Amino acid sequence: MIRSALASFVITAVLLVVVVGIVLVPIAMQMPDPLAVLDMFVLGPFRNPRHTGNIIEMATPGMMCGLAVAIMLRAGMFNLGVEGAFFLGGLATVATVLLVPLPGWAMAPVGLAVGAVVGSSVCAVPGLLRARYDASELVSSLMLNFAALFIGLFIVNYFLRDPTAGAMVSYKIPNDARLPRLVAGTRIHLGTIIAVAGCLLGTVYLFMTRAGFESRIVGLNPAFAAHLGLPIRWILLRSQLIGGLIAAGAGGIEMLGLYQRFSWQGLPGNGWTGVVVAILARDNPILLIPAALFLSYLQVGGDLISRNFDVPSEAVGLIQALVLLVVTSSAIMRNPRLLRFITGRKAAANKTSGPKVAEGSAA
Amino acid sequence: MSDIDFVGLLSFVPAILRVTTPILLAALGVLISDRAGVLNIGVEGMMLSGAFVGVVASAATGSAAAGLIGAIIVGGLLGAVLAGAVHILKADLILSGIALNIAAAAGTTLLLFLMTGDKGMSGSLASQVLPKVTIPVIADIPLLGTLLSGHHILTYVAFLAVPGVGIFLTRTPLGLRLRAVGESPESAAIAGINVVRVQVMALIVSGAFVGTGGAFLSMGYVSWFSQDMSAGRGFIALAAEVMGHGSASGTMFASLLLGAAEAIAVALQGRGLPSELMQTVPYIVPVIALVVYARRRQRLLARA
Amino acid sequence: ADKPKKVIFLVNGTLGDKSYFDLGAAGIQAIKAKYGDAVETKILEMGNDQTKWQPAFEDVSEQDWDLIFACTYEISDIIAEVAPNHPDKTYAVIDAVVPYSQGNLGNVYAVSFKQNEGSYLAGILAAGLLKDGTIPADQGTSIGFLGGMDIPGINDFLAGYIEGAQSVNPDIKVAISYAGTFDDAAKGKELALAQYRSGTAIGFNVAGQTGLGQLAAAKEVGKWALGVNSDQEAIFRDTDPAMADWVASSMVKKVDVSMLRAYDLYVEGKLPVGQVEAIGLAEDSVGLVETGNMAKLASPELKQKIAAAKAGIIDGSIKVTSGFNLDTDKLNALRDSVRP
Amino acid sequence: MTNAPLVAFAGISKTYGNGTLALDDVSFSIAGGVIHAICGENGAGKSTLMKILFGLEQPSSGAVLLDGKAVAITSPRVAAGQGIGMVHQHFSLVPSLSVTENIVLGQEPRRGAFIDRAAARQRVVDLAQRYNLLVDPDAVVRTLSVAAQQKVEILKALSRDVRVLILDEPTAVLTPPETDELFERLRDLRAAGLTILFISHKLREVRALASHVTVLRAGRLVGDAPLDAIEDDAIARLVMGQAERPKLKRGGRVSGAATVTLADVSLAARDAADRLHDLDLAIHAGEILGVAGVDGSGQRGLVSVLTGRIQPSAGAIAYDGHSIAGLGTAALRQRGLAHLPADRFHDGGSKRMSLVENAIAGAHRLAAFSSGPFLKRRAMEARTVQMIERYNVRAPGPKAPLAALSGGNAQKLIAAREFATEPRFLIADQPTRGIDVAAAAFLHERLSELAEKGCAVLLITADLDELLALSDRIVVLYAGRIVARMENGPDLTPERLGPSMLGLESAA
Ligand SMILES: Nc1ncnc2c1ncn2[C@@H]1O[C@H](COP(=O)(O)OP(=O)(O)OP(=O)(O)O)[C@@H](O)[C@H]1O
Ligand SMILES: Nc1ncnc2c1ncn2[C@@H]1O[C@H](COP(=O)(O)OP(=O)(O)OP(=O)(O)O)[C@@H](O)[C@H]1O
Ligand SMILES: [Mg+2]
Ligand SMILES: [Mg+2]
Repeated sequence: MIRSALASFVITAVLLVVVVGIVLVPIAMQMPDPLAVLDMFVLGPFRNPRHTGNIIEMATPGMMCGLAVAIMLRAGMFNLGVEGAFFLGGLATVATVLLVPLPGWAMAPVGLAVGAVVGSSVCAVPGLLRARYDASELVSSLMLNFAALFIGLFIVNYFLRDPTAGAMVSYKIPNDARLPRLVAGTRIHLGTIIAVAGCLLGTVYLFMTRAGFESRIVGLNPAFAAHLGLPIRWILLRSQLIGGLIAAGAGGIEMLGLYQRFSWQGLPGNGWTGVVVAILARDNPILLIPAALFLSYLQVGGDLISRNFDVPSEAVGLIQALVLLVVTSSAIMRNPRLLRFITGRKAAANKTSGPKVAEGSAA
Repeated sequence: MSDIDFVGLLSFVPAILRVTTPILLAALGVLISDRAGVLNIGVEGMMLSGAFVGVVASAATGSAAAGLIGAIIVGGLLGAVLAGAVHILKADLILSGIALNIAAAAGTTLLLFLMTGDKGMSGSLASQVLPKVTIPVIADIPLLGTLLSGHHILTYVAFLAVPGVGIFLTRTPLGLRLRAVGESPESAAIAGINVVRVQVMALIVSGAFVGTGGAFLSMGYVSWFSQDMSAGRGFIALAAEVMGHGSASGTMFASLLLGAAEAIAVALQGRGLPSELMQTVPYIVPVIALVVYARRRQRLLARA
Repeated sequence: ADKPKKVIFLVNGTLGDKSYFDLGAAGIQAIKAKYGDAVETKILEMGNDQTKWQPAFEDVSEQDWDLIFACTYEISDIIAEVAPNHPDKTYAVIDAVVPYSQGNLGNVYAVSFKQNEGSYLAGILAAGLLKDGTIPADQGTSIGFLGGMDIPGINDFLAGYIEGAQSVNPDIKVAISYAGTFDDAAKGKELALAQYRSGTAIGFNVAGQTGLGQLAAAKEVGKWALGVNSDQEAIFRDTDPAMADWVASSMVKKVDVSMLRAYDLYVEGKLPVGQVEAIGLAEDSVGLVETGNMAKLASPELKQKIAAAKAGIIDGSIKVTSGFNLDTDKLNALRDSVRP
Repeated sequence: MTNAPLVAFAGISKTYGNGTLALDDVSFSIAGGVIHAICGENGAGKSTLMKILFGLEQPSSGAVLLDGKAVAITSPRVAAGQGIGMVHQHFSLVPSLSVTENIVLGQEPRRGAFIDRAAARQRVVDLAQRYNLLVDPDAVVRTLSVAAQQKVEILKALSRDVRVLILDEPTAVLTPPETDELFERLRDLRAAGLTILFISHKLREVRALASHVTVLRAGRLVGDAPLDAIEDDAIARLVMGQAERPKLKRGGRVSGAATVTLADVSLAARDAADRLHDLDLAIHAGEILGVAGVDGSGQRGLVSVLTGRIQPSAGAIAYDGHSIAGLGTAALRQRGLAHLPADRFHDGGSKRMSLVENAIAGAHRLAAFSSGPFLKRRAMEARTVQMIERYNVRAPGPKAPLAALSGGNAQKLIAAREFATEPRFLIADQPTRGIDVAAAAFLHERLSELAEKGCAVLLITADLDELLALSDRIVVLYAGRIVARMENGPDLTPERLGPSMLGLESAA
């Protein structure tokens, strides 16, 4: 199963290069040195360790948010609270580090733990409302994202704001609280290791533990789960709690890994990236790692050409949109002959298209 | 404060209707797509594009009607694009919608820049606005006049479209087929219905509604297009449609609720409470409403 | 001739904000217009993902740019981090201050705008128009302020605006709203309408695109508005004169002018790097638009009052509170003192 | 018209995307104006062949000939255009639409731009009357019992102008009188010139209705003969490739203590078909208690309260004398409940999960399959392989998804799971619906075996042959009440059960 998913992943990657080439070539042609543009986009990110580092830094929250989304999607929950949890998790982490007197070594772990718990509420509350009242988690999580944003801004404004900073930002995060950087000359930090480990653990959780097994049963067929007498409400809630903790933890890690202060004034968008990464990886935690890295690679390549040539940043946005389309265009990707070619065996052609719905009672 | 009296409350009505109009138009679009089984996640991008094209087309022709038609057409076109992505490329529906949103944000800005040299707004384009409508006799009746008359033409369109969409879905052959396709495509195909065609059509109509909602922003609310001016209304519309439980009237009530919450939040500004907390009102009210509604439904089910 | 100087403007967001960034872009264009082939310019939008700002700064610093522009306080920390590693480069940050106290920012020039001074004049204008009856009392008795967000950069405008208005009428009431967004013109209009509905006769918008919604509201209800940053009457004069007619004036903030000035100084070798220049009325970097509607609308006495206040600020006899130094409690006290 | 047959299959082969060879060079023809039966065990390829004729699947090779001409039937629309209609056993109704809407879907009567609702309704009423298949035209399909849905399905096919009507196991959920009614109508239709393709596992029905039979086995044509030229035993041998269905007949073995007792149990449900009134019942260890009744007589409600899904609104249920009030499914399963659900894919398993996961789910918290929070995947797989072997499940492998199994094989796997827990109380709800004879016989043996080991078995089935073959005692449900109780014995026949099932006579 992982193998066939990997196959479509490889095809996607190859295709993407082709498509990006098609979009990029006309843009490049307008530049004095078209080859340099293409070269910068494709190979640029690997020429300078700092840029390679950028890919990895950027992929870190992508992996974790993707993991959060995947775990909830696997339980059949379309909870969009990852975005708000990430935001609130980052804020609560910074708030803890700033407001609670802690010894230096304890700052990061305690801050992250508090941040994860507080931030997870953005996923957990919709989860609770769904489990308890059967209220659509999609709507409530979408709404609570914005509520979390404004509550967070209120907290920054009234409790954390550094009046000398000029902008609406918190006091500086103490150096002791920052996550250690791992590779000199880059900003790659401990969070990346946590994220990779998280994806591996996510695989273990979903496919090798009882709890993960149960949540997949609920996600695939709630009627079957009810037949077995599984505690469906608790399982739903649990998966959204776990998702929320991961997403909020990711927000804290992002803050302590890359930021000097809490300075978000809007939702940072990592949660949406998480949705994209998760769909790209087909909710398969292991594949979240390459999926997030790949998206970041495209981003960094795009950033590089817009930094180095006169390519408007909107063109990069258009490329991204096209990439998303191609990535999921299963017409080409799920071609059974291609799949067989890649896996070297007979692969099952699964004919799913459109949004995933649980097979039993539709939502 | 004396504006809690009846007349004061009545003066709220136009504000609520204004705020509701774009949400409702977009939510009706989402409704049609959702009932056909192809939930239109690209609603934010379609709205933005509708707002943009409305301005450009009306500036080019000097006619507000042409602007509106342009907005409707571009919405429908984008619906067709989304349908193509889903049915020809067999791309993921949700991701295609997200892609459309990204592309629309980038594309409108880029085009605006190419046309005006400004990435921010279309102030230099002499675009037209759609009129407000005064209903002759009713306008003079004291309370009813405020309630019913003097609104923007698209406000009337939006609210009149509610029974229209409702009747379309429940009473017309196409509506029936659309619902069948959305709920159970295999069964619809067995009944001889061309599923792909119905879904393509639904996305086109959906886009047209959403585009109209976009036109309201740039040709009703204000008289120009500005970058990202849809400002998340598409997502609010998605929420309204889900809260509406698949019916046109439910969608309308949900949109009104969201619009009212927003209007209340606006009115609560400047009362000395932290503005950030006031801004949470439009997002918390719907969640509470959702829970209240869900509990009531649960209790009804339990009693039965 | 020498090889052209290379100037880049790093936008920590995207263009189109109708505020700092667009004005900065105008500044770059002004530089290009003035120096022609002697200068090579570029504007780079870094987007809203803050984690990308530092990599962009580092890349640009490693390239052969001579002068690197940026603006807003959000970027201060990053400049403070990157600039010391590139002592051969010159940085100019507009509308912000960098932490010079860290001692290694000798290659950074900072400009901070005293927008509170310009807003002080706007406050006088708004309150004055009400007081002398130019705006009849049945239009409303309070003045309005529509901010993008409750943040220091916006509250600096607010502080000056309130003080200026109070200098005319100590009992003046100011309706204050924050939109929570800089993109949503429709929401700006709704907020402005709510203010106008509850007795505001003239409002001041400081909210980017959102703020422009106030102009649409002003036109709809036939009340007055005050623009910000650039001359908002001029923006709409050709395309929507009926709306432009309701823009009493605008408080302009000449980011573009100051960028051109910085470049002038840089070319002459006189750019005062390593320190912050606070510029305001005295440098003619902020101020009120006095042409257009303002010329016709304001009475000679009011114009005189504004001129006097301007002179007072310049000579130091009038001190305007800065919104940057207010903590949340003081700010709330200030806002409460004028609540209608 | 020459003597070209109405429908002819010429060398049809079909390989599915997953490599399954469902049909292998099948050729035969169907004469116009006859009822033609197609038999074969589960997975033989019957449905596949019919789907090809109806345009839902395309043959990998070979051709379909209508009136001697090859026709490419690329979609159900094309089939409909050729006058081919099909009654599907599952999922061709839209649950949230009304009966009328479902029947007119795709060919709605119009008035202006709108559906002419009165005309549509009238069309359904007329149709229902003409074929004596009574349904409420305004009922929402979701709320109907399976049997009622089946009727709608048949009406829907008949409402089209068809000359060839395919019926894929139409009688699996009908009562004998309903089946008889349907057969009457089918004969009428044949008399009116219609050609009918009839798929059934029940030889009695085939014999009663058809004039010609074609037998498929493992995708190949193994028999094709007029019915008056072939004996039942011969057909059965062709179908199964072996001897005929073993006849079990139990009866009268009320042994041990009551395992489950219901005292005055009532259930007030929204759906009338689920309501129960004052049920008094005891199910004893070692017996099979059969529940007869027209579908929708309260069986669903009975299963719900017995499995702890819903609490009864009055009365008490006890397991081994202990009240189970307030206990949910999980607790009851721990007390020895097992349940073979009527809808195998809806409740019985997850199509997208592997056989291993489907087979172990529910038992996965036992020490045999988990240590700490982790699953023992190897042990799970080993046990599944055992189950597959013991229950003779035909499957590509333990890791294949459940969806890859034919209906009968999926049911065997689910039964294997439910029986493996050595239950003390088993509810078998339509255990062999739509399942071929051999598989059904196998499951029957397992059920008896469980009873012999002391399990209390509640057997709910619409198949009266099955009911009479397996039950020790029988109760008849009608409109939520027990209207008859009888000991099973040689003299009990379907005919004797009929009247009380239809509420005509109370023998309680
Ligand atoms: N869509 C499909 N994809 C893959 N294999 C399939 C598909 N449909 C049927 N099969 C396989 O093809 C074979 C024939 O199936 P078919 O449905 O024709 O059997 P059947 O004779 O109708 O059986 P039953 O009596 O259970 O209805 C089976 O092995 C089945 O698993
Ligand atoms: N996509 C698929 N992949 C693999 N196997 C499938 C697939 N679709 C169906 N099957 C299998 O093929 C078998 C036959 O399919 P079919 O749809 O004919 O169901 P059925 O049980 O035969 O119903 P009926 O006989 O009433 O038509 C099913 O039991 C199912 O398990
Ligand atoms: Mg079949
Ligand atoms: Mg079958």
